[in-house]
This record gives sequence, C-alpha cells and structure tokens, in this order.
Amino acid sequence: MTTVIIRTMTRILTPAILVFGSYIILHGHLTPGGGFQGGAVFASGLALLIIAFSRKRVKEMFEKVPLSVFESIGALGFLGIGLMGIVMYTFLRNFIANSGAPFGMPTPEGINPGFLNTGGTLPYLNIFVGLKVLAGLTSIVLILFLILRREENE
Amino acid sequence: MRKLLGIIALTVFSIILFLTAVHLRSFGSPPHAEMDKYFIEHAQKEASANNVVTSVVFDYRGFDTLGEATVLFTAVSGVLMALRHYGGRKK
Amino acid sequence: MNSVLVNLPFIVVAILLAIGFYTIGFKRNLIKIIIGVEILEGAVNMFIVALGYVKGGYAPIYTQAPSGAIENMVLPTPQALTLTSIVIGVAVTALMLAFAVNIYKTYGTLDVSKVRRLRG
Amino acid sequence: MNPMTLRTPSGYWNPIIWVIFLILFGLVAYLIYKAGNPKYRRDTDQVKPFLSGNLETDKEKIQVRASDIYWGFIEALKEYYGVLERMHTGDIRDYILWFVGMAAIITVILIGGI
Amino acid sequence: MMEHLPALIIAIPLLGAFAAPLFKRHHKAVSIWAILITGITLIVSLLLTREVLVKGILVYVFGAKSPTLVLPSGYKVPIRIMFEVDALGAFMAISATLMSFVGALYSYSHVAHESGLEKYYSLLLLLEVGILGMVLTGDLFNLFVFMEIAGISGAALVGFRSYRGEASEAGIKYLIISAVASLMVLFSVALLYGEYGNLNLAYIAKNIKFGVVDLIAFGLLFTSFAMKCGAVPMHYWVPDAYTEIPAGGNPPLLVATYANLYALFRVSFTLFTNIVINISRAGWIMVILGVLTMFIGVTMALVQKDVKRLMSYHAISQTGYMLLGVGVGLTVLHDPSKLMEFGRDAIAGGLFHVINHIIYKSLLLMTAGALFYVTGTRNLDNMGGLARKMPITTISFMIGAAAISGLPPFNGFASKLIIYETSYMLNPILTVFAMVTSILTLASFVKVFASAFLGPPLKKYENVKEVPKPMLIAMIILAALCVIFGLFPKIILDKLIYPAADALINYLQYHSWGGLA
Repeated sequence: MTTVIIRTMTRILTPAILVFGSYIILHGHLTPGGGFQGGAVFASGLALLIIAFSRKRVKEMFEKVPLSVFESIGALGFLGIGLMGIVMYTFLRNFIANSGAPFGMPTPEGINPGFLNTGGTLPYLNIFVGLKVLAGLTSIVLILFLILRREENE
Repeated sequence: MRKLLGIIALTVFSIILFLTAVHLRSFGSPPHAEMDKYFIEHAQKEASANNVVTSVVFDYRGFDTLGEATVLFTAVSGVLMALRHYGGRKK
Repeated sequence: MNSVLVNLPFIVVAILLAIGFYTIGFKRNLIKIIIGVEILEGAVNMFIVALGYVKGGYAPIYTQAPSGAIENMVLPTPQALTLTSIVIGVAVTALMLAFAVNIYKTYGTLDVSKVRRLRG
Repeated sequence: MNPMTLRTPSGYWNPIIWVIFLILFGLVAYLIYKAGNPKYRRDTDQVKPFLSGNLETDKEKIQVRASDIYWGFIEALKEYYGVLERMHTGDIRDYILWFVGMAAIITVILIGGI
Repeated sequence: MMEHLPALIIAIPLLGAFAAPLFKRHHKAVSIWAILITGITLIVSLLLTREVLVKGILVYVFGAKSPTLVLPSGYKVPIRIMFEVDALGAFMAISATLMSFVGALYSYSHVAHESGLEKYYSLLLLLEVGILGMVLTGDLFNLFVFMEIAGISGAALVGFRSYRGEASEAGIKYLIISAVASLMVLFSVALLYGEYGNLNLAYIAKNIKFGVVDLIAFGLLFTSFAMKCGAVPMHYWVPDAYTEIPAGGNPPLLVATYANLYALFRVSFTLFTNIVINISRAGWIMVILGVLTMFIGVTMALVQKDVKRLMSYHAISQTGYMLLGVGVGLTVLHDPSKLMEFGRDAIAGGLFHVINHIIYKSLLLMTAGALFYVTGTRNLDNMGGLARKMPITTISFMIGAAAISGLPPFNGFASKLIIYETSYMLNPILTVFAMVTSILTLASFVKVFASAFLGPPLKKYENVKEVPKPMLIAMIILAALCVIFGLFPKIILDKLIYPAADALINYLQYHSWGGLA
C-alpha cells in the first residue's frame, strides 16, 4: 500500500506524462523520438498509475481495458499499411509521401521549422507502433504487479 | 577446476576482443558511409521527414521495425503465457 | 598506443563485454545472470552507436538544426539499429524475468547451481 | 528405371530392384514358415513354459526395464561416461563458458594461430 | 503478384499470429485458424520454390519502387533491406512451412486441454515467421532480428507448461543461450558494418578484404551459429529444450535449429568465401565439430531413460552428419577438381540429410509425444506393452527408427550413403566414426522399441486407446514422406537438393543479386 503523497502526485503527474508521450508519438517524424519512445513514456505513466494504487483499484481500473486487443490492433495496422504498399509498389513502401493525402505534404529541402503534415506513412506507423508498445509494456507491468501484490495480500 | 578453465577461456576471449577494438578503424572517421550519405541527402525528398533517423527506421529499414514490433509482441505473449497460472486478469 | 587512445570507446566496449561474460559465467544468482545479459546488450548497443559517430557531427534531424549541421551529420543507420536492438533487449529481459518468477515459485531458489533438474 | 537410380561412386540404389528382392525374401520366409511344426496350437497348454513344476512368475516382475538394457556396454565404458557426466552439469553458466571457450579456440584457429 | 511472394510468405503467418489473440477463449477456433494459416503458407512456399527453381535467384527489395530495384539510380551500394531467395533458402522455407503445418495439426489434440492456447498458436506462427525470415533474408541485421524472433518465440514455447518447474528452467536456459548467441551475431554484424559501411550480405561479401577484424567476426558468427544449431560441446541446451516443449512445437523448433545451421552454411559459403586458405581451415573445423557431435551425441543418447531426451540427443548426433557432409564440401570449395569429384555430392548429402532428419526426427518426437499423451510419463522404465494398444503409433515409430538408423528403403539411408562415400574420399577415419554412430543409433532405438512397445502389457495401461485422429494424421503424413523420400531419392535430389547445393557452390551469382547488378 502506498502513501497519500504518492497518490496525489500521481493524480497530478499522470495526465502530463500521457500528453507528453502522445506528443512524442505524433511528432516522431520531426523531432527526436517516435512510436517506441513515445509508447514507452505513455506506458510509464500508466505504470505510475498502477503502482500508486491498491490491487483492487487497479483491477477495476484495467478490467475494461482490452490491452491485448489494442496490441493486436497496433500490430495489424502496421502490417496492413505494409500490405497496402504491395498494391502499387512493394511491401512497406512509403506510398503516402508527397501524394497530398493526410500527412502527405512534401517537406522543404534543408533546415526548416518542421511541418506536422508531412512524413507519408511515418506518422501512421508511429501511431500504430505507439499503441502497440504502450499496450504491451502496460500489460507486462500489470501482470507482474498483480502477481506481486497477490503475494502481499495472501 | 571448472573455475580455472573458465577464467582461462574468458581471458583469451577478452584478449581477442581487445585485439578487435585496437585493429578496428579509428573512432569518429568512418571510411565507407555511402549508405548513410544517401539517407541524409534523400530522406527529406523520398520520405518527406525531417528526422532522418525516423525515416531510416520506418521507411528505408521499415522491415526491421516490423520485426522489432514482432519481437515485442512475441515477448508480451510469452510473458502472459508464462505467468498465466498466477491468475490476475488471465483467469 | 595511439590506436588505443583513438579507439578508447571500442576498448570500453570490449571491457564491458568481458565484464558481462564474467557476470554470466561466475555469479550464482539467476537475477545477476540476467543482469549480465543486460550488460552484454548495453555493450553491443554502445558499440553500434560509437560506430556511427563522426567528428563534430550533429544529430541527423533537420528540424531547426544549427546552420552548420547539413554538411556534417552523424550517421543515422547505427542509431536506427540501436533503437531496434534496445527494444529487442527489453523484450528478452521481460521474458527472462517472467521465467525467473516461475522458477522461484517452483524451485524456491534462484541459485543456478541448484536450478538444474535437467541434466545428464 | 534410370531416373530412379541413385548412382554413388561405388554402387547404386534402385527402388524397383529393392522391391523385387523384398518379394523374393518374403517368399523364402513364407516357405520356412510353412515348413514349421503343424501340430502347434495357440492358447493351449503346450505354449505354457515348463519351469519344472513351479508356476510362472508375474510378467510385470520379469519385464526387462529400459535402464537394464546394454548394462554391459555402459559398464565397459564407465570412465568415458564418467567424463561425459562431468561435462553435462545442467548449469547455465557452464553453457556460456563452453561457448566462450569455443569462440576463443575457433577464432584463434581462424586467425592462423595454429 | 508472383514477384511479391517473398513478402507474402512473411506477411501471412504474421497476420495469423497478430490475429490469433483476438480469438479470446475459443480454443477450437484458434486451432483451426492456425492450421489454415500454416496450410496457406505451405502453398505459398511451394509456389515460391517453383518460381526460384524456374527463374533462379529471386530478389525482393522492401520499400523500393519495384521489387527488383536493388541499386537506386546512380548509386553503387544497396540502400534498402532485401530478401534474396535462392534454391537453398527456398528448400529451407519448404521444410519450415511443412513442419509448422504438421505441428499445428498435431497440437490440435495434443494441447487441447491446456489453457492459454491463443498465445500458444500465436507463438507457433511467430516461430515460423522467424525461421522463414532467417532463411530468406539477404541483410545481416535483418538476419539478427529474425534470429531473435525465432529464439524468443521458441523459448516461450519451451516454457509453455509453466506449471512445471522444468519447463521454465529449460525455457530460461534456451532464452539465455539464444540471447547471448544473437548478441554475438549482432556484435559481428556491427564489426562488418564498421568496416564496410553497409549491411547487405552480398555487398559485404563482394567487398570484403580480410583483416584481423573480419576473421574475428567470422569466428564469432561461426561459433554463435554452431551453438544455436547444437554442435558439441555447445549442445547442452538441446535436450532441455526439446524435452520440455509440447510435442506439437517440436517440428518447428527442430527447423529453427536447422535455420541456424543454414545461417552457418550461408556465412561460411557466401559471406566469407573469398578467404582461400582459411576457408578450408573453417571446413576442417566444421568436420571435426561434426564428428564430435555425432559420437558424443549418440553415446549420451544410449544411456537416457527419458524417451524425448534420448531422441533429443539423437537430434544432436544427426546434426553431426550434416556438419560432416557440408564441411567436407567446404574444405575443397576452392579446389575445382576435388569439388567436382566429391565436394558437390558431399554438400548435397549434408543438405539432403537436413530435410530427411527434420522429417523423421519430427515423426519420432511426435510418437514420443503420443506415448506421453496416453501414459502421462516420459520415463521408459514405466512403459511397456503398448504396441497392441496403439498400432499406428507403433508402425510410425518403427518407420522413423528405421529411417534414423539408415536402413533401406527409408529416407535416412540415401543421405547417409552419400555422406559415407564422400567423407571416405576426404579421410576414411571420418567414415568409420559415421558408421559406428549409425550402429549405435540403431541400438538405442531398439532399446526404446523393446522397452516402450514390446514386453508384457502392464496393468496400469489396460484401458489406453490409440491417440486422437489429428495426431495420427500428422504422424502418417511424415511416415509417408519418409517412405517416399527413401524410395525415390534420385528424384528429390535432382529436383530440390542439387540446386540448393549449387546455390552454395557458385556464390558469385549470389554476390551479384542473381545478375541484377
């Protein structure tokens, strides 16, 4: 069982961590970071949430969240974008770049402030990988936590 | 006995690693960088991404990244399977 | 001697690899052996990143980069490879720890000189 | 016939010839079987072993266990198997140390030390 | 669509693996899903093999404008990851997909009563993905990634029965072994990248110069792959892993072991083939490792009581035959007259033994799994008189035992014959060892047969029945393959094996991406 200080700080910090993680995921093609790093940050926020509260609270918090389904969706989305490339070019072709579709604007050559609406398939893959990584790491942390806390309770 | 043999093997192996480090090309001046030059020059045009590393990870070597995501998926499945008998949400 | 000084990062990598193999080979606790594998992974990742370094190079990112960056960027490929191998290392560690939990449950110990029902 | 014949430096293998020989030896075996004793009947007293009046012990007791087979062979090679036993400690650290040693040896040989 | 086959053969099992956890509790559904996916993959691999055998080396560049665009316009170096499928890779792909299909079919009944099956089948498919990537890729770092996939999924499968401590022990042993081996592979790949600034196998093989660093990288790669394919004295993980994995996972795990053997051959023959002196040295190392592996493996097998452990030691000793055959070819690789005299046949014999061994050893391990399924024990001392109860299992066991002992007309005979005669031409001592190993193999399988199937029927097994249909079908498929391969070895050799051996021998074709550049 954890102290009230930890729980209060968790309530304050967790939203900030989650927002920062999603920022890293979304700007992966412009700034350092990407799907894996952002997903890890996001998962660390959820891990903070997990370790701060009691086993019962965590169980009812994550009872509704189908983490394995999220993970499968992330992986299948990555694979699906790869397979879409087969239609015209090859597997995992960046077919959205410079095509005008969402995230499909061309990037100006050389040093530039960075525009979000570029990157072709990269932002999509970042989002899918981020979803997958946060679901996977969170489920690992969750099951280890549930085991250890059950030890303490018994 | 076992410890002695292990120490000997480890020593020889470490000497070999040291040899490798000494005989390797000097640090900070890669002799052949054609592939990386290509990435740095063409990333903005082909992948339309400012972050060259991300364009390498997801476009030029995207297949490795698929494999990497697969490894993570594998590990999560393995962990959940190995610990399934302790219940938690898996019951 | 000069090559030793120039290649100091590679020497460090070699020493780290030796330490990792020593940890795996001579420690009795299973967790310490897992830590040894982690040391090996860290050494190899350091090696790959060190291979990509160019003297006075900048990060290969164009977003608001300093003006001199374009003609002197560090190699991007080693960073991508390191990213991949770091995630793989995390995956391997998670699975090894899960097995360690199982072994502690059934054997009641983590001493690898006792965790050997399978032999001969 | 030819596409099926596997030629080796000192011989050849052909399934057709093998089948012919199989049939031939099957015939011979059948003839030997027919020449057997015709008065033999299953499940009668004549198949019971005669242990000079004692009755037969339970079959499970006299079954040859797996660990008893080749006892003599293993006894003869006791030193060799002692070495092998000492090699096969089911200890993960030894697995890695063997790998390190073999890596050292093979690399030295390849560089040309030996 | 045909030119996309190399991508599809990876994408289809990946799809199956990622979708498998979505079948939450429907165990039958996920089993049927896995069987379906593996069947489709088998068909795709057959198509791929036909393409390769007709058209020669098949190159697939991931993310390029067209699948065969190896070099971007005006550039000398390959940029993207590529698959380079030659006859050898296609041959390994066939064995991988076939064995995954058989394993999924067998698992349908064998693990039906266990929990967590959606994870089990997803890991089975991921193991298949790892093997296929390892044997098809033409990029060194990609080889490392797929090696990790195969290792992690294999270790997780080994630890499947997590309520048994031994399973977790074997799992963590296999996981640490494969983690260390693949880390050393990554280290060597990084050495090569530092020297030549590229990761493409063919490109590095063309430009390699052989300083000390390259030879050290060769040594590390050689040793890591030798450990992962279970060569003595780095074989200790093999019995643990093969014994504890559910028998349905045994065939893919076996092929995963030989995927590492394939990587060993690929590295020695294609990547480092230009070292004229040291390559024969490497060949001799391979031959000596092979002889050691054969002999120590079989002598250890002779004293085992656990039936699956005994068969695992036989898997080690049979790996020795492959190392011996291909090593004989490697020693004379740069000597054209000897190569034409016996080197090519030796390589063909070794590769033919790979697929033969995969088939009959999977069959034998499956029969051992069937014994475990009906008796609940793996200890041979507690078995006996099961031949009358399970006739089909008995017959398939007899076929497998005859095949592994090299009796005609089963498939072990043909490959062992070729290996004997070719190794005799290099050095007669090798042949003596090989024959003694074969005799001891027969002896120890006679022991298994006598103690498990023959003997008086035991009371505690009065009401055991034959195993369920899917397991029988899986075993019958493999037994039929044993007989077919054994009756018509020449046809298999000409259609499948000699092209693979030639793919190893004329490496220049591989270096030029099949004439694309």
